[in-house]
Amino acid sequence: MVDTILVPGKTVPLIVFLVIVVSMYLMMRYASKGKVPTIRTLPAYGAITEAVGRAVEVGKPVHYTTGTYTFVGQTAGGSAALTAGLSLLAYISDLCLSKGATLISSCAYPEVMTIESEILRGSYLKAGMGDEYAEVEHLRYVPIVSSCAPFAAGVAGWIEREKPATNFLLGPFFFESLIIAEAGYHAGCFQVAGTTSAGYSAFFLACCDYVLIGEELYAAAALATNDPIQAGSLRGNDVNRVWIIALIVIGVVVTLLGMKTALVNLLSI
Amino acid sequence: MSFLRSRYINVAIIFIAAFLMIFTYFFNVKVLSDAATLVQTTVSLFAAFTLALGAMNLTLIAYRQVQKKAPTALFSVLAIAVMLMMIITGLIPPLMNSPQFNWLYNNVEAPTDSTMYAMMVFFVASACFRAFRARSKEALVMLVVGSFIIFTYAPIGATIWPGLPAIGSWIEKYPMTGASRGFSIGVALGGLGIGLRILLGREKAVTGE
Amino acid sequence: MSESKGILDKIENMDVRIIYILVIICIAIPIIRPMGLPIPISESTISAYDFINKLPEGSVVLVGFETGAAGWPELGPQLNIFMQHIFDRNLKPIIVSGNVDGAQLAEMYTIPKMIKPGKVYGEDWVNLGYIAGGESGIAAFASRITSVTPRDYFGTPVEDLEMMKNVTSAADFKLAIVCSWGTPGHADYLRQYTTKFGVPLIVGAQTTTVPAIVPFYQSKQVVGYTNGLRGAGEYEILTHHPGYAVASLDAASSYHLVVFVLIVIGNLAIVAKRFVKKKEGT
Amino acid sequence: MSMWDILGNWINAILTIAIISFAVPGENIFYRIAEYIMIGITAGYAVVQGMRVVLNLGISPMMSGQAYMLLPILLGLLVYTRFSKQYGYLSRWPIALMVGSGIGVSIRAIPEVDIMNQIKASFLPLVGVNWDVAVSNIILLIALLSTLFYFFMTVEQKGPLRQISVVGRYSLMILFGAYWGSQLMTRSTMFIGRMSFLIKDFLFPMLGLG
Repeated sequence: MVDTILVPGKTVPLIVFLVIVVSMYLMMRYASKGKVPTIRTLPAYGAITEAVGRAVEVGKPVHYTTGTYTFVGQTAGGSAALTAGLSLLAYISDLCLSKGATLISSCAYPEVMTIESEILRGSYLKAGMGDEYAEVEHLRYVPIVSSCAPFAAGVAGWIEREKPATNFLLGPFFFESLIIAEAGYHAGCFQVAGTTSAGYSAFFLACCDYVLIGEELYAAAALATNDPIQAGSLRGNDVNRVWIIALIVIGVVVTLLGMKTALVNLLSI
Repeated sequence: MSFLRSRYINVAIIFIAAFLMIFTYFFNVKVLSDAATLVQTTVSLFAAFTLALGAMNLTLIAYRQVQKKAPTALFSVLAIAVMLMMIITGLIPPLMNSPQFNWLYNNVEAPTDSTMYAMMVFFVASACFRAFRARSKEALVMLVVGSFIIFTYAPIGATIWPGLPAIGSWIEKYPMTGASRGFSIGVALGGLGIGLRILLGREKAVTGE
Repeated sequence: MSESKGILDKIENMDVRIIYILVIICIAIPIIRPMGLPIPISESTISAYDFINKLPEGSVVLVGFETGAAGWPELGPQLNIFMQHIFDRNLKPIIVSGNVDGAQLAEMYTIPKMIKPGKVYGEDWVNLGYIAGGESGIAAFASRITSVTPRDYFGTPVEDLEMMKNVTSAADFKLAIVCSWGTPGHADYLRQYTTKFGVPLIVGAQTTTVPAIVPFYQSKQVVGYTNGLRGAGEYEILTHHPGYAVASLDAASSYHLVVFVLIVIGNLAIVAKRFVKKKEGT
Repeated sequence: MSMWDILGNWINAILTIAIISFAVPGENIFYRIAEYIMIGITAGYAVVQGMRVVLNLGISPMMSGQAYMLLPILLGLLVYTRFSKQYGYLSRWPIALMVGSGIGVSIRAIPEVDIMNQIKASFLPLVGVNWDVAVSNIILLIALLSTLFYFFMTVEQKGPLRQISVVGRYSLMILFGAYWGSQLMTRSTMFIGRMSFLIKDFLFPMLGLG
């Protein structure tokens, strides 16, 4: 009975799926009960405050973008980075309002725009400046369809013209990353960037003052939101990493003993 | 009707849809598989509906700019005019296949899109000029690896010295593959974590307040 | 001393426009006057070529035109040469795209060039058009084709197409080829076609995504890949149809060379500056 | 060539040059015009594409007997309520379905594609192969394990752990260097496409050259 219901070859993936999900859930529960794990220090995260401070000094706006990604029909890694970027948007928007800097965010998809608009409005309400929020002024929406070219063109052009003091690029990115980051570099912006794509992290290393590489973006989001659940899920990642490392080492040892085929077959059930 | 505004409806919809997709991947249950396919068809349909949102927002922005007589109003009006041209020619039968539509696509959309993409050629060159400077040991590693890969991909590398692409391919096949695997396993774990948080309704950014 | 330092500073902080103009020149010259540098053929391209070459005639092959107009200069040559090889081998391609304009690009730029006389639409090849909904859409397409594409690109119901009579899901595909510049990309195809239905996958890659594809090729989840314009050029040579890709590769080479020279100059300036500083210090 | 073809070629070339002018000499009015044309035309294309999918996937099946397709169509229309203050929350429902299905579809395969298959591919032989392959495999494993280690986020990395993490950082630099090298090829290809058009399809015919 079970054989006919369970798709062949999916037993191990199902077990792995359950192991990861359950361990993460447990870590999140521990964290929400007060055992919040500490997150290691990230220089780029500390630079966010400095970046906003610089914008206040110069009296020019702060620009923020999560790039051209949306939740619909994209990869999980992308959704995760986008969610992290949105958490950081909330944090940075609060920071800007408390220090007196103007934040302008650019986005490319209507779903993301709706969410960002809610975040910004909430931030203004929290600071007691609910009346001052205007979607048209604080959110730049450059619609795109399949190619991020219009977004890249629109944002890079705007940065060249307005020359904001600070430019945040936090989220999942496509090739617009380099066009926007280069425009920011030449406009003299202080840039803090972070993404989960290896290729675009490399871009950011060349153009930006501080970079959050890969999972450091998730860690920064957890630090920013101060949310025990997010910290717990980071701990969950670490726990799973331990057995992944162990399994690789075991696999190498088993291969040394000449029993690789048996292990691979076992893991392919 | 205030319960309709509750975020728990969103969370419930997200959870059910995601559960269907995950369950039918691991298990064969005909009824649920059919339901999953129907949901996916519906998602495709919804995605098609959202495609028009961009145009609507653009129109709204243009309208407000004209009202305020903003300096960018003229540009926005130009964008709207072009947009209408594209829509009208697209609707001439055969749908999206009329010569007028293809002409616009071929001579306006395709060149602007691909030239913007092609602009990267400049930015990559100037950023490379900056990135590949041996300021630190880390940058030196990047510089050396990058140089070998440059000559692995460009045919000229083999003309200069056949060893160049050989070393480049080795880097790609061993140390880079290792680092790439480590990087992407981590990102994948993070993706699962965030997926779980969304399913549990713990990501207020996504599910709404 | 300070004079030489000034020059070095200038080199280090060169006006980017000089770089930009250099780039334009170094790409334009080989286009006007190609040099004909030899193109060594990579193992991954050969393995893709061999796989297609060994498929039995009449096999159904899914070809994903996952690109917009902007990605065309890199992915188009690969798609063109794949399609040409497919038609030469009398395989039956199904064209789809998760990008809004991919199917249109196929109709405008590939089919008119690569089609062989005697091939009939609906019997020898079909274009099922756009699949909305990203990876969800692909997953639905894989489990039942008509669930997301009930009609083809031209509006004909899929049931009425001769070739699609016995093709209902991804289980009927003998091969999937994807040329993608983002999402949906090789990862989505791997998850939905290869992992779920066991369809072998060939990737026509953008060079930038090759580092992400190599691990999958190493782990044998991808049977072969072509690396950007370079890969297209290699494939053109393998199939004895040298064309656009082969002719354009010289320009790519000269660009790489110029960038490399720039990098060297930038680093020499740094080293020289350090040297000057040291001398001033003593 | 017809008049339309010639006109098209000219527009094509002018727009291309207008956008390139963003790099040399810099931001200018022509670039700005091209920028807004690009934004407008993409939005227009999306509208027509959306209509076609709705027609094929929703309306025509509904007309040919699948009456239940009316429901998804009506729900899809809720997307547009976001412009209303009163009913804006309704637009969240279709988006929730898209988000849920998107997350489900993408995370369900992660354990297999991104984790297990990658682990299995890392069971590399260290003996019984040529020494160069063995050394290469060891290097791969070091890069893999140290990179994995680098991303331990909830552990403060001190002492010997710090050293592993440093190796991980260098491995990442190898990865980034490789990405940089690969960028040049893709990006030059794009530009070659545009230059080929400008030179071979526009300039040469105009000057009467082959």
